[in-house]
Amino acid sequence: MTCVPKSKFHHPQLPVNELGLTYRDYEGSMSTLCAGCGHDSVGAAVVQACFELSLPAHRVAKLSGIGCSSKAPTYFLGKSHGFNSVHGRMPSVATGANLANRELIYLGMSGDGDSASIGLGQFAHVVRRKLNMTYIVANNGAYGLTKGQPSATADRGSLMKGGKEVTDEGIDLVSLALSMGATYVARSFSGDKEELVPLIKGALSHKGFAFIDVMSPCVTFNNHQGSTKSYDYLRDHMESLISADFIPHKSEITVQSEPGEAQDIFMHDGSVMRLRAADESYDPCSRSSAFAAIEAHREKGEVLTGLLYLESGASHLHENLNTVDKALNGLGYKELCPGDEVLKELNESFR
Amino acid sequence: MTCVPKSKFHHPQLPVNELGLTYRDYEGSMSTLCAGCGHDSVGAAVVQACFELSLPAHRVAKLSGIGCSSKAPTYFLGKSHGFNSVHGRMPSVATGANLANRELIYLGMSGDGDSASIGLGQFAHVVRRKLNMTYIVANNGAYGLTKGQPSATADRGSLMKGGKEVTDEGIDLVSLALSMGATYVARSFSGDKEELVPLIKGALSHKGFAFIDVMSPCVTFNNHQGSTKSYDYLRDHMESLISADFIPHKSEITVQSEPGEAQDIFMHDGSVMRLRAADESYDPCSRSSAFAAIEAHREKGEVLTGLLYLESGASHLHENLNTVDKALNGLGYKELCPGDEVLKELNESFR
Amino acid sequence: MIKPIQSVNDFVIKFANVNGTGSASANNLFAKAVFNMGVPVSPRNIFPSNIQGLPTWYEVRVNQDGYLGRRGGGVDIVVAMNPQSLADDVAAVLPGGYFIYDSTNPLPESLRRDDIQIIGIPFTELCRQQFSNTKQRMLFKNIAYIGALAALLDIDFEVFTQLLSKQFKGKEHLVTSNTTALELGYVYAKKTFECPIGIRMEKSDAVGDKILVDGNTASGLGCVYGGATVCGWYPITPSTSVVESYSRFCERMRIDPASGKKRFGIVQMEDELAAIGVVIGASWNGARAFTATSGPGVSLMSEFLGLAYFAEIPVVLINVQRGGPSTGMPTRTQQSDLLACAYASHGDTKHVLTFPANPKECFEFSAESFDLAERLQTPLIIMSDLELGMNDWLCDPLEWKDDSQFDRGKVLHEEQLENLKDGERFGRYLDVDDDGICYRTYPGAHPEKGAFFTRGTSRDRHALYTEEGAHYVDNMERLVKKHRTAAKLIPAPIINIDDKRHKMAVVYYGTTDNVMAESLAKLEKQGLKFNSMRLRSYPFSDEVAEFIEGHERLFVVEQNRDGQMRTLLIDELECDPSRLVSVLHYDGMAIPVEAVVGGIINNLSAEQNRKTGEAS
Amino acid sequence: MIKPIQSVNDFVIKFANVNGTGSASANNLFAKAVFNMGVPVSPRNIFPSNIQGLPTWYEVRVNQDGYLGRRGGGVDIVVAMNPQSLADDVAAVLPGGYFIYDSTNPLPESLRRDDIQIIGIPFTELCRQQFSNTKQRMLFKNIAYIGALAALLDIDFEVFTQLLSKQFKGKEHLVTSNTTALELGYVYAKKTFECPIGIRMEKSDAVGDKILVDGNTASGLGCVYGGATVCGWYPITPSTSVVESYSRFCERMRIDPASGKKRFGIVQMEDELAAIGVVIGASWNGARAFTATSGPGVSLMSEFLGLAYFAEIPVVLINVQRGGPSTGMPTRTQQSDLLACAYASHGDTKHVLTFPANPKECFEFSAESFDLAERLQTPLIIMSDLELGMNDWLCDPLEWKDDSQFDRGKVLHEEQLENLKDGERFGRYLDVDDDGICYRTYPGAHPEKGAFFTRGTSRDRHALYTEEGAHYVDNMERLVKKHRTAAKLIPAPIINIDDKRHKMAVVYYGTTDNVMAESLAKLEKQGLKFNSMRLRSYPFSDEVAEFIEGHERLFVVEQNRDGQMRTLLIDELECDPSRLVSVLHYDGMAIPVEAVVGGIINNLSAEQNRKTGEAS
Ligand SMILES: Cc1ncc(C[n+]2csc(CCOP(=O)(O)OP(=O)(O)O)c2C)c(N)n1
Ligand SMILES: Cc1ncc(C[n+]2csc(CCOP(=O)(O)OP(=O)(O)O)c2C)c(N)n1
Ligand code: SF4
Ligand code: SF4
Ligand SMILES: [Mg+2]
Ligand SMILES: [Mg+2]
Repeated sequence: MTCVPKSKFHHPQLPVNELGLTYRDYEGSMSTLCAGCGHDSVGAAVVQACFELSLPAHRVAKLSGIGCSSKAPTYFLGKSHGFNSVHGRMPSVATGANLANRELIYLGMSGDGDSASIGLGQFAHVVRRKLNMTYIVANNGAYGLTKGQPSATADRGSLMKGGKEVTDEGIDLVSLALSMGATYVARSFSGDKEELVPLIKGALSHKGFAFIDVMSPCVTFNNHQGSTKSYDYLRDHMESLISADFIPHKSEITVQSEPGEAQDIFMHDGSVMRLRAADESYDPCSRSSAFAAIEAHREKGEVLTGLLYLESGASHLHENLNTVDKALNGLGYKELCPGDEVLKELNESFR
Repeated sequence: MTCVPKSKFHHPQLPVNELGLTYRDYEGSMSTLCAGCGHDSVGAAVVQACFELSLPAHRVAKLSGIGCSSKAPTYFLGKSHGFNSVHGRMPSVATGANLANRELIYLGMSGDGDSASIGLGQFAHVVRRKLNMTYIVANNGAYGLTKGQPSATADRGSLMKGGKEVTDEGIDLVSLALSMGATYVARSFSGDKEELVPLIKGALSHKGFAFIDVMSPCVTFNNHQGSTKSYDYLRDHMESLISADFIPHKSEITVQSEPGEAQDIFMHDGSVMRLRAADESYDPCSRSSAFAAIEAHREKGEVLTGLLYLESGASHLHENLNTVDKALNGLGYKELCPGDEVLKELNESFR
Repeated sequence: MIKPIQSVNDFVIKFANVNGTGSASANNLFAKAVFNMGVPVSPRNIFPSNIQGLPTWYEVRVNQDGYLGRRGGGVDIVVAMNPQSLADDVAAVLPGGYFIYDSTNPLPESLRRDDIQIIGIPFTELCRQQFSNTKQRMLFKNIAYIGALAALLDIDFEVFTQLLSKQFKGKEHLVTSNTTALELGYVYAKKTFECPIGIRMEKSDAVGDKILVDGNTASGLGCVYGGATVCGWYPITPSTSVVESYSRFCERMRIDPASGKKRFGIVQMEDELAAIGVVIGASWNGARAFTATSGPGVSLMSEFLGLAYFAEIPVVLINVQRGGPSTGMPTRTQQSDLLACAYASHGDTKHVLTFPANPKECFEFSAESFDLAERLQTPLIIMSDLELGMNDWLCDPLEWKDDSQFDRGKVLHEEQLENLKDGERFGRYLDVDDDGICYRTYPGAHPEKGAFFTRGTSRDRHALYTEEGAHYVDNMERLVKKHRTAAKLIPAPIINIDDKRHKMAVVYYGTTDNVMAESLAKLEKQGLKFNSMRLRSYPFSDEVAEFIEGHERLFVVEQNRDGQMRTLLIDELECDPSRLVSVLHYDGMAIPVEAVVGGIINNLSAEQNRKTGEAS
Repeated sequence: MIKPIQSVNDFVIKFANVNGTGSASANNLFAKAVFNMGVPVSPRNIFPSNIQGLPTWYEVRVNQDGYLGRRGGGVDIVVAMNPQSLADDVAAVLPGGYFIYDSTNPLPESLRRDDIQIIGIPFTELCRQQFSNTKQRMLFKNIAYIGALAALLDIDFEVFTQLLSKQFKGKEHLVTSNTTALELGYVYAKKTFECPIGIRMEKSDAVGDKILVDGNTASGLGCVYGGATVCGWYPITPSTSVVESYSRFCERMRIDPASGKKRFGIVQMEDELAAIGVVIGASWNGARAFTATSGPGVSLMSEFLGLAYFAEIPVVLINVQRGGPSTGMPTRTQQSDLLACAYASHGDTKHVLTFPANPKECFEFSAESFDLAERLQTPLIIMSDLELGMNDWLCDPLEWKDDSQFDRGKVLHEEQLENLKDGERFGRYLDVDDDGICYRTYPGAHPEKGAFFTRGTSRDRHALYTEEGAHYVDNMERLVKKHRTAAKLIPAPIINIDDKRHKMAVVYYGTTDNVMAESLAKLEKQGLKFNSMRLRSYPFSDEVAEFIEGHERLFVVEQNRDGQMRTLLIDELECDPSRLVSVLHYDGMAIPVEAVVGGIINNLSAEQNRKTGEAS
């Protein structure tokens, strides 16, 4: 691709990024979500992350399923193609899209109903195939769009609107992603932009399957007392374990962090995730360390946030399949069609 | 139910159980599986377990999906009703069946393709709903019936017939069942009847969701070198951690086991699972202990077997729903239809 | 200056609101008031696929003659409370009609029309003065405009106060505050405008003992009365409230008095595949079970529907249709799933469908469907739609015969199995009665006899697996026979023979019923007379075939693009397509009278032109 | 004593084996030998849904005239190697036919028949003596009976040795051991029986340059030639080998020479929903993608098919049909998914179908389907079946025009977008060319222009979400227009006008082609002449309509129970059903000649009787 986004005329006071674009250039159409919905904050964090990363928005493909959360991509990155597919099946569509063109950045946005209820199978399988994408679940423990039923991430023992207690075991998507082989696993809170934006930046820069479980309260149907997905509950029970800073490739990494103080992990493009663990014994590069910490906090009723696991340099689907470096959708007739000579030989072998 | 199985005339030398039935009475029609298929051994273990438990076979409902493993129920318990449903969706059928009649014993038999590939979602969700059933996966890491493709439990790095290496992350169903809230979790090997039979007996006696992952080699398509699901590989890499004895309710429990030596866990019907851990630090009543041990052995390339986790007395779906004690399918018109008087009142409320 | 519309008990009023602002209960209060004045009323919610902040409308037709379908065209009165949609709302008023708006903000000059009556009332301002709390201010604004309407349309204020006391029984402060809000609007209107306006209400007795209820509530209730004990479901608009209603009524009527435990089990499953899996498992095991869904759910259920058809397991599926294909128009209505349901799943399959046309039929068809599905041992799909399911309909009171019994179909229980004579062998797929329906047994019934393996693969009459072609064909032919048996058992068409000599007829089904009487009356005024038939089920009975045979031209009125019922009629009855003329309306709104009348007249005059053309 | 059957190059032989015992390659060797003698041959595998130990048959028709469909009725020769099925196998032999069996164990007296020639050869014993290793003994038993047949039928032994050297090139020891086994049977037969028997083979040139290949291999190859780069799939009989073939050919022909990397991506997904999801994602993103499945997979794909229809995304789906409904008869053939595919998914949907009738068409239709699907931006379903997909067919050699190009349909790339004039605004759903097909853009094409949101919900011409009825209808009507455009682009019917004056015609499609020439010839012998039309696609073109219009009675021959193509014809062409007569065969085996001939004659004589009855 030769074209890069052109900087447009803009208000002189708005800050611009390396592409000469403003924050505005990364926005989408006006949100139709409820005022205060966590998903809009997640969208805003995506906008900020892309703006700060100076991503050419049109090189991002947004994919989603069905739900309020899955509508959200309409409201950010208006210059990206988007695909609002069917309920719970975004992972397979993303797999196909990614196979077709490995050169774009794939950003999946889904809900807890979409990914943990109807879509659990597709979610688990896209992780184990290690698709190179960023997968965000805006997790509110409920079905917003169909008016408040519990989703599969609703915690056992918590109360739904109307007072009904959840009796099924709640699914922890972060643990699931870890056990299925995700190579970048984070959890955060829509209300905490400070934490969330760097996590998104890291995920978008990660080569491999990056998963972010964002607690994103549904103000209309699941923000009451007794819910474990309300703003209040989350503010009280979040435990930020590993804070992450994203340091872009181009910026000189002046101060190398001291061991023990922070850990620098290099991404494939040379940028760095600088991680600081609240608990020194925590090793963000160890899956079992992550499991144990998540489980321990869960038992205490706490919600562990931050970048919980990062494996840099792992292979992803295209590498496993050993596909050509060029986008498959860019191959031409000559490269694809073996022609009549070959067919003649084949005919012979069929005799 | 007033009827009990009648003992039939049988060969005088065949041993009979408490119902006066022989092992033969628990068999099904002739197997059409390949000679040597692990699934037939699993079936034989089921027959033996039911025979030894003196279960009235007609009170067992057999449910399965599609696959060689899902065909297997035809070949055991010929006096039970069976339901060979559709591929990967047995759990929902079992859920409905169980809701309809809580008085029967539900035995699900599935394959790794059926439960971990197409059926992963339904599998995970039936676990988290804590359906009172025994769920056996005859796990061969491949699709037998469609001639040997890898299933989702095929281990990463192992080789399929023909030499292709598996690149997707393999799913460990035991860990998944644990994390989804199963209350009886075991793993075993079709080649090890000693271990398997008591595990099945315990599972059938357990109230709640009992899962047994049985490594059950496919002699035709996945029994070669490089496979981690071959007879040879399994014999070499099985680590039996917790051996279990099932002590039926009626037999006097004469010797109470010494602490440290074995652990007795009482089942809801008064029978006992007597567990002996190879590693003393292992606590079969702790989920995290189970997770850690499974993970540790997995990293070593070993397959941990035995009764890995048991939680007795946990509530199951009917209890969570608070349904009546009687089978719903036995409720009559009087108990179900509110009648015209009530309708008259309702009409009034619609005015 | 156009003369203001004058009418009594005959108008259409439309409320324009923002969703999530609490207008629903106020609007509902209005409809209830009309109903309580004894005047036929039909309210319609027109809502977006969204939770909060977008335009939503509530259209109410008031009609003394009981014509309650959509009239089509503009409306007589608009109550405009949503600045976003103001322009559209002004445009919707018929010449001579009335436009009531919140004059706290002035109406933009550009929107003014000379040909309508514009009535500004500062609802926001009135509420700001009256109430201190912001939430109250927002909510009571809605009640205030209802109060204003009471004055403008001359609705008995008493009716409202009675309704409020009924609604807020035991919460007196709410009765008081709501009444205050009502009065706010009432008093302002009364003192500011000449009341009533040209359109007004009068007490009447045209409602009789009818009730006002939505179809989904009635369907859920029908499942309770029909004896359903198991429900697996997955939320989807517009079917969700079927299960909510079933659940609510069960909690009231199905609690075991001794133990306080439940005589039902409802499980919200992870998706629609699982939901219908539950129904199949439960039915196989002898419980009455159902699920409710809408388009996308039906598509997802299609593999399982094929299993139930072939393994012959009763299934009750309530399909509340919405606008398709795909996610389509989730909050709009259509009758476009007929082919997807009749032919659901691969292979040669044909499923039984019923078409309720009003809440009473929703209740009855739901209740009866368990008898039918168990009798026929096959899926039965009740084809409701959003228009019927989610709107309040005026309909006859629900009835139940207390001497009813459930017909559990052909089941051999323990005793019958025990009594099988020597040499008599139970065969699950033996066509003993020559009607294509065989005897089944429940799991656990008998220790020695009656057990069999249920499967989706081909099998012989004794349920044993076989790949033998003859067995397979034998079985498939029996299924055809069963399909014919079904035609005799399922709800008969409602046939209206106006005159035996009529050569033309209309054929319709489901919610189209709502506009049919009025449409036929209008056509009759133009000298066009028809016999009519309302189809209530598929496959079609002999009666349907005879009706079709008996007419030269039949207009098949449907709310879909492709004339799907017409396809079924032709396919099943082998009638000449040229005699069946489609009249279609499928924009997502319920079919209006004008679509039926216009559709038929256009067709006839096109024909006329053709003939004249030919002749000349 | 019945006279033994005498014939040259015209017989049906059936091999009865146990599956999993290595008989397949031996049987295949026999078919190849016939082929190499220049005689038309059609082998059919009749196998159980099981891996090992059950009866399996291989039926080979040899016919000098090139009539290669199933003849129906009994067979001329049986080679019985399976004790389990001995009784059935004896019964299958036509009077005067030959029964060859393994006489190591004696044939039970009860099975002996007087009216056939019984030929016992102790294959097991022969191999026991010859080979020491058990596995070899089992395998070579199969080769030995082929050797015996060489003698009995007078097949040139040379042909076999050539075939063996070709097959085992480089593994000389295998050539030797196989030849030994062949000779074992050959010599024994030669010295024990009078050779040849009444049925024998002669070299011929009736095969020409034809090839012998199965449909799935050809389909997979077609996908390579058609430029497919992405395949998501899930194993299911009988479609699995389509993807296996695609994969095998890709590994040979699609490796980037410089890097050794792959110009294709095949992913075995977790189920069929995911498989078609991959296709939709890849196609949306500008790659050519396909999947292959069978009945249950089609049902599972139906929600996604609706999305692709409505969001207008190309999909190539190869449906290798098997016996339905449900799991049905997984290893048997049928044409019973037509309605499930044509109307797949809820709402008003209509999908494009093509019907290949031989491997060459499998190749061509697969290759072309990518052009068509991309041109039409909609799902295209290739309706193959097990009979075609999994059996070797004699067919014309595959051809490719080297000056071909892919037609990628209407896509605006970066440059075109860049060059859009001021005021020109890209609209994804603008019907610029008035053919119902709009322009699309690929993700990432241009930084500023051309991005849009793809969705399954209603939207306006610029792809913006809307619930406005008028926009919805506008879009749905355009889709109808596109459906009409499709009829002009997809494969035309093959029409054979024997005589313009014929009033009767046969209409058929897919594998029924295989029996049609022979059936028509037989009918002609009885004085019955027909024009004929082989349908190759749906929706139907004007040509199809004209053909139907042009005949008074049309026999529609199908391999399903419900006459599904007939339903589509009536629905789409509005023709009078009474003119279309179904001739059906659906027991899971490919339709035999006798079913066509018998079906038509029965219908005509029933008619005759009716007429006579009426007259009397
Ligand atoms: C097949 C199907 N089933 C059901 C629905 C109805 N539906 C739409 S969104 C949704 C749940 C969404 O929940 P979640 O993914 O958590 O998103 P949220 O609205 O909470 O952000 C459901 C059940 C649908 N669109 N499609
Ligand atoms: C919907 C559907 N897709 C695909 C198939 C084909 N199929 C039958 S069995 C099977 C896999 C079975 O694998 P597994 O469950 O591991 O059983 P195994 O044969 O290995 O015991 C598949 C893919 C099917 N029957 N239905
Ligand atoms: S309903 Fe809940 S999830 Fe949906 S937009 Fe509103 S707050 Fe957000
Ligand atoms: S193919 Fe494999 S799984 Fe199937 S029966 Fe044979 S050995 Fe068992
Ligand atoms: Mg949610
Ligand atoms: Mg398997």
